[in-house]
Amino acid sequence: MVKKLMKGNEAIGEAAIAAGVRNYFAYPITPQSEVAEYLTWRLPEVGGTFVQAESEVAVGNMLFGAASTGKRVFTTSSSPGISLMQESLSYMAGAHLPVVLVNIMRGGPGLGGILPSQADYFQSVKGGGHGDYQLIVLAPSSVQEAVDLMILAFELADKYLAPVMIIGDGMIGQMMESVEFPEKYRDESNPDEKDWALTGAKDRKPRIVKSLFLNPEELEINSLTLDKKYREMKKSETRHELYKVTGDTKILITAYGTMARICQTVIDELEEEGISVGLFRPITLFPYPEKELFAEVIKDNIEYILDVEMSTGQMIEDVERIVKGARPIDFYGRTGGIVPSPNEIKDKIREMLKK
Amino acid sequence: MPGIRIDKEYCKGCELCVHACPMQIISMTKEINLKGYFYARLHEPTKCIGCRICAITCPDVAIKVLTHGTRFALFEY
Amino acid sequence: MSNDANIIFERPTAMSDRITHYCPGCTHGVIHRLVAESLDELGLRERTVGVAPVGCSVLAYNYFNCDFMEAAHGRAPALATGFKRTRPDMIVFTYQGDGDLASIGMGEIVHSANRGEKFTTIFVNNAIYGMTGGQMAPTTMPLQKTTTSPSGRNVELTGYPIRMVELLSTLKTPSFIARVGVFSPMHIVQAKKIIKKAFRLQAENKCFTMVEVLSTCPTNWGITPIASTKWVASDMEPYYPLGVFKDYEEGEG
Amino acid sequence: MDKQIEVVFAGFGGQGVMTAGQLLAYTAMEEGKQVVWIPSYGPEMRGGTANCTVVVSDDRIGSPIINNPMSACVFNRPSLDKFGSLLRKDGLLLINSSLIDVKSGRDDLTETLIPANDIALKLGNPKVANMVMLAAYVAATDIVSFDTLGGMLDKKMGKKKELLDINHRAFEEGRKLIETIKA
Repeated sequence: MVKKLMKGNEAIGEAAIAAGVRNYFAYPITPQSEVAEYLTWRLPEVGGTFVQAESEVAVGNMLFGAASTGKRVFTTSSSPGISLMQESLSYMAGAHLPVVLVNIMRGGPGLGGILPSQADYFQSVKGGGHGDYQLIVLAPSSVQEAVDLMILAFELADKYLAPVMIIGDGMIGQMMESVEFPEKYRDESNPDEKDWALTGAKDRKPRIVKSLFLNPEELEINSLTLDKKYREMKKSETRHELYKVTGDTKILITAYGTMARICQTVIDELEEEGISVGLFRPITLFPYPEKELFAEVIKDNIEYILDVEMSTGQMIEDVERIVKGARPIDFYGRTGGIVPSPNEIKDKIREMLKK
Repeated sequence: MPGIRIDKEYCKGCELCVHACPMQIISMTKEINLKGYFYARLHEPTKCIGCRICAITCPDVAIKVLTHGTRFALFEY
Repeated sequence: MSNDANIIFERPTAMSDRITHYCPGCTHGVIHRLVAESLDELGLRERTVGVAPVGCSVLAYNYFNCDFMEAAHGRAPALATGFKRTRPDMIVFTYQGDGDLASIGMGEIVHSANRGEKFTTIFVNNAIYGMTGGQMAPTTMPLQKTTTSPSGRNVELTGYPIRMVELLSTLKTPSFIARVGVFSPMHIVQAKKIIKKAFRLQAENKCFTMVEVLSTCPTNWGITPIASTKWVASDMEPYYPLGVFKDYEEGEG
Repeated sequence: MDKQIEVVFAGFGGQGVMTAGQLLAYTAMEEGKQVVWIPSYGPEMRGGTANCTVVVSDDRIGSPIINNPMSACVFNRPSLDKFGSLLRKDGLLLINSSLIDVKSGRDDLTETLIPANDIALKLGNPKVANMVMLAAYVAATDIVSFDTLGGMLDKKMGKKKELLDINHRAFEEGRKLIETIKA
C-alpha cells in the first residue's frame, strides 16, 4: 500500500471515491471547502460529478434525491451548514435512506468562528431535526481514521439504511498526515439492485421513497422500525479505544476526536512524571459504547473521571448518564475555537489529584 | 355509435362535464354514490357524438369514451 | 353498446386506479392526467421518477404508476437534481404548487432552472394555499380574499403576485418555459400539447423545462367549480398570460 | 534524533513557509516517520502572516498543536516576536537575518542567523529563501537526509526543470552555511 501525505479534507474526498461514491453535492463553507475543491477535479477522473448547490438546504435535499437511486452519495459541510441540513436529515432518516455526511465542526452558536470546536455533539447525537430518529455518528481522531471511518460509514449506511454522520473539526480537516487507502476501490459500475431504490417501474409495482404516513398506525410502525434499527446498532456497532488504561490508572479521561489526541499527549507527559492517566475514546458517539465505558469506570483503581471537550460540556451528559454516579466526574473544556493545550489539561489533573 | 361510460364511484359531482358537453346531454342524478356525491350521467345517449370533451374536462378521469368503426375527430388530442 | 366498440379515451396507464383525495372540481386531477398521458404517449413511464411536493398534491405519488419520491416543502427541485445527476438516464419531474415552488422553494427552483437541471417541473398555480386551509400564496391575486388576507390581498403590504414563468424566463439556461391553463376543454387540449413537449425535450436531454398550469381551488375560493374556471379566465389569465415564454427550439430567450 | 521533533515555519504570506513545511513532512514520511503538518488557518491567513507546524516522530503523534515547540524557522519580525518566546528551553531558532535585525533575547536557545533572502537573491530568485532556510534547518538537525529531501523535491517539482535547479542550489547554500558555522 502506498502512503500519501494528505490534508484531512482531501483524504475524506478520496476516501469517498474509494467507497464507491460518484456523486457529491456541497456548498462551500470554511473549514471544509477543500473537500469540494478536491472532488471538483477528482470526481470527473472516475466518471463522477460534483454539484455546487445554492444552499445547504438544497444540498441535503439533493442527497435525498440522489440516495433514492440506490447509489452511494455524500456531502461535507461545517456547523452552520449542517444546521441547514437538519430538515433533510429528518426526512432521510424517516425515509430510510443511506447517506453519509461529514461535519467539520467550527465554533458556534450562530456564525461563531472558523476554528476547531466540538460544540455540535448534541446536534449530531441527540437528533438535530424533528421526529424520533438518530444518526450513526463517528468521530475520527486522525486523518487515517477519517479515511477508515468514511469507508465504514458507507457500509453502515447501507447496512442499516440510515444516515451516518462523521464529525471532525478544523484540525482533522486542515492537517496533513500520512494515509493509506484500500488497494481496491469499490466498483460501483454495476451495483446490486436494491429492492427499495427508484429505478423505474418496469415489470414491477411503483416504489415510493417517503417519510409521510398520515395514518397514525402506519407512522408508529415506521418509528418502531427505526427504533429497532437503533437498538440493533447499539448492540453491534459500538466502537471505542483505550489508551494507557492500566491497573494503576487513577484518572480516566473521556474525550473524542482531536481532543482525544491532545489528551494522549497529556497522558504521555504525565506518565513521565509517574502519574498514570488513561483515556477512553468513543469512536462511535451514537451508538455510544456505554457498556464498555461503564466496565472501565467501575474498576477499583479508577477514582475520577475527567471529561475533556472543545465545548462547555456536551458529551459529559452521556458520560454522566452512563457512569450513573459511580465515580465523580470533572470537566475541562475550552470553546470559541480555542483548543485546550496539554499544559492546561495537565494543570487540571494535578489540581484534581490534590483533592 | 359513439358513447361514454361514466364510472359513478369516481365521480365527485363537480358538474364540469355537464357544462362542457357541446350537446348538453350530461346531467346530474338525484342519487348519491358511495362517497355521497350526486354523480353525472348521460341522459340522452343517442345524441352523443364521441367528441371526448367531457372526458378531457373530468378531473377525476371518471369517463371513458367509446366509438364504433371510423369516427370524425373534431380536434387532435 | 356492443363488443366491437373502440375505446378512444380512457385512464392512462401511468395513472393509478385510485380515487384522488382532491376536492370536487379541483383541476389537479386534470393536470395529473395530462402528465400521465404524456408519459404513456412518449413511452417514458417505466423510467420515470416523480417528485411530490408538500401541499394538496402531497399524495400525488398515490395517483401515478411510476416511482416517486416525497420531498420536503419546496425542495422538490433539489431532490430532482440529486436524482437526475445520479441517474441521467431516467426521466424526472417535480409536481409543485404555488406555495411550494414560489414561496418556500423559491431558491431551489431558481437555481435548478439556472443550472439547467434536466428535469421537468409542473407548477400548479391556483393562487392560494389549499391544503393548509386557504391562506395567501405568493401568487394570490390583488384583493383576493384568503384566510390570511380576509379583506383581500393588499399589494401595499404584500406586493404583487409573483409571475414565476416570466421570472424564470429571464434566465438564459432553461430550454422550455410555458404557461397553460386547464379551465376549459380547449385550454386543456392546448395544455396537453405543451406538457408533452416539455417531457419530450427532457427525453431528448434538453435542460430544464417547466410548465405553469393555471388551476382552480373551488373549496378555498368559496365558489363552484364552474365559477372557478370562469374566475381563472376573467381574473387570473389577464395577469398570468398563457403562452410559451422560452423555447430553445423556436430560438426564444 | 529525538523521539519527536516539532518545528514551526513562520513568516508572511508568499514566503513559502507552508511549502517548506510540507516538503519536510513529505520527506520525513518517505523516511518512514510519523508526520503531521498543520497550518494556522483563519482570518489571519489573509492578514499577511502564516505559519505551519511539522511534527515528526517514531511513534504515534498525539497533539498536533504544539504550544511550546522545540524549534522554529522565522522569516519575519512578527514571527520572531511570536515564536521566539514560545520555544522550549534549549530549543533551536533559525532567524532570517535578511529581514530581521534582532534576536530573541533569550539565552537558553541555540540561535542561528540565516540571511535566507540575500542568498536567494544571489541565486537569482528571491522566492527560494524558504528552501535555503529548510536546508539550513535540515543540516542543523539531521532530521532527514539530504538525499531523501532532494529526491522529494524532484518528485514534487519535477516538471519545472529551471525552478528545480535553483531550488537544489538553494539547498546546497543552506547546507553549506550551517556546515561553515558548525566548523
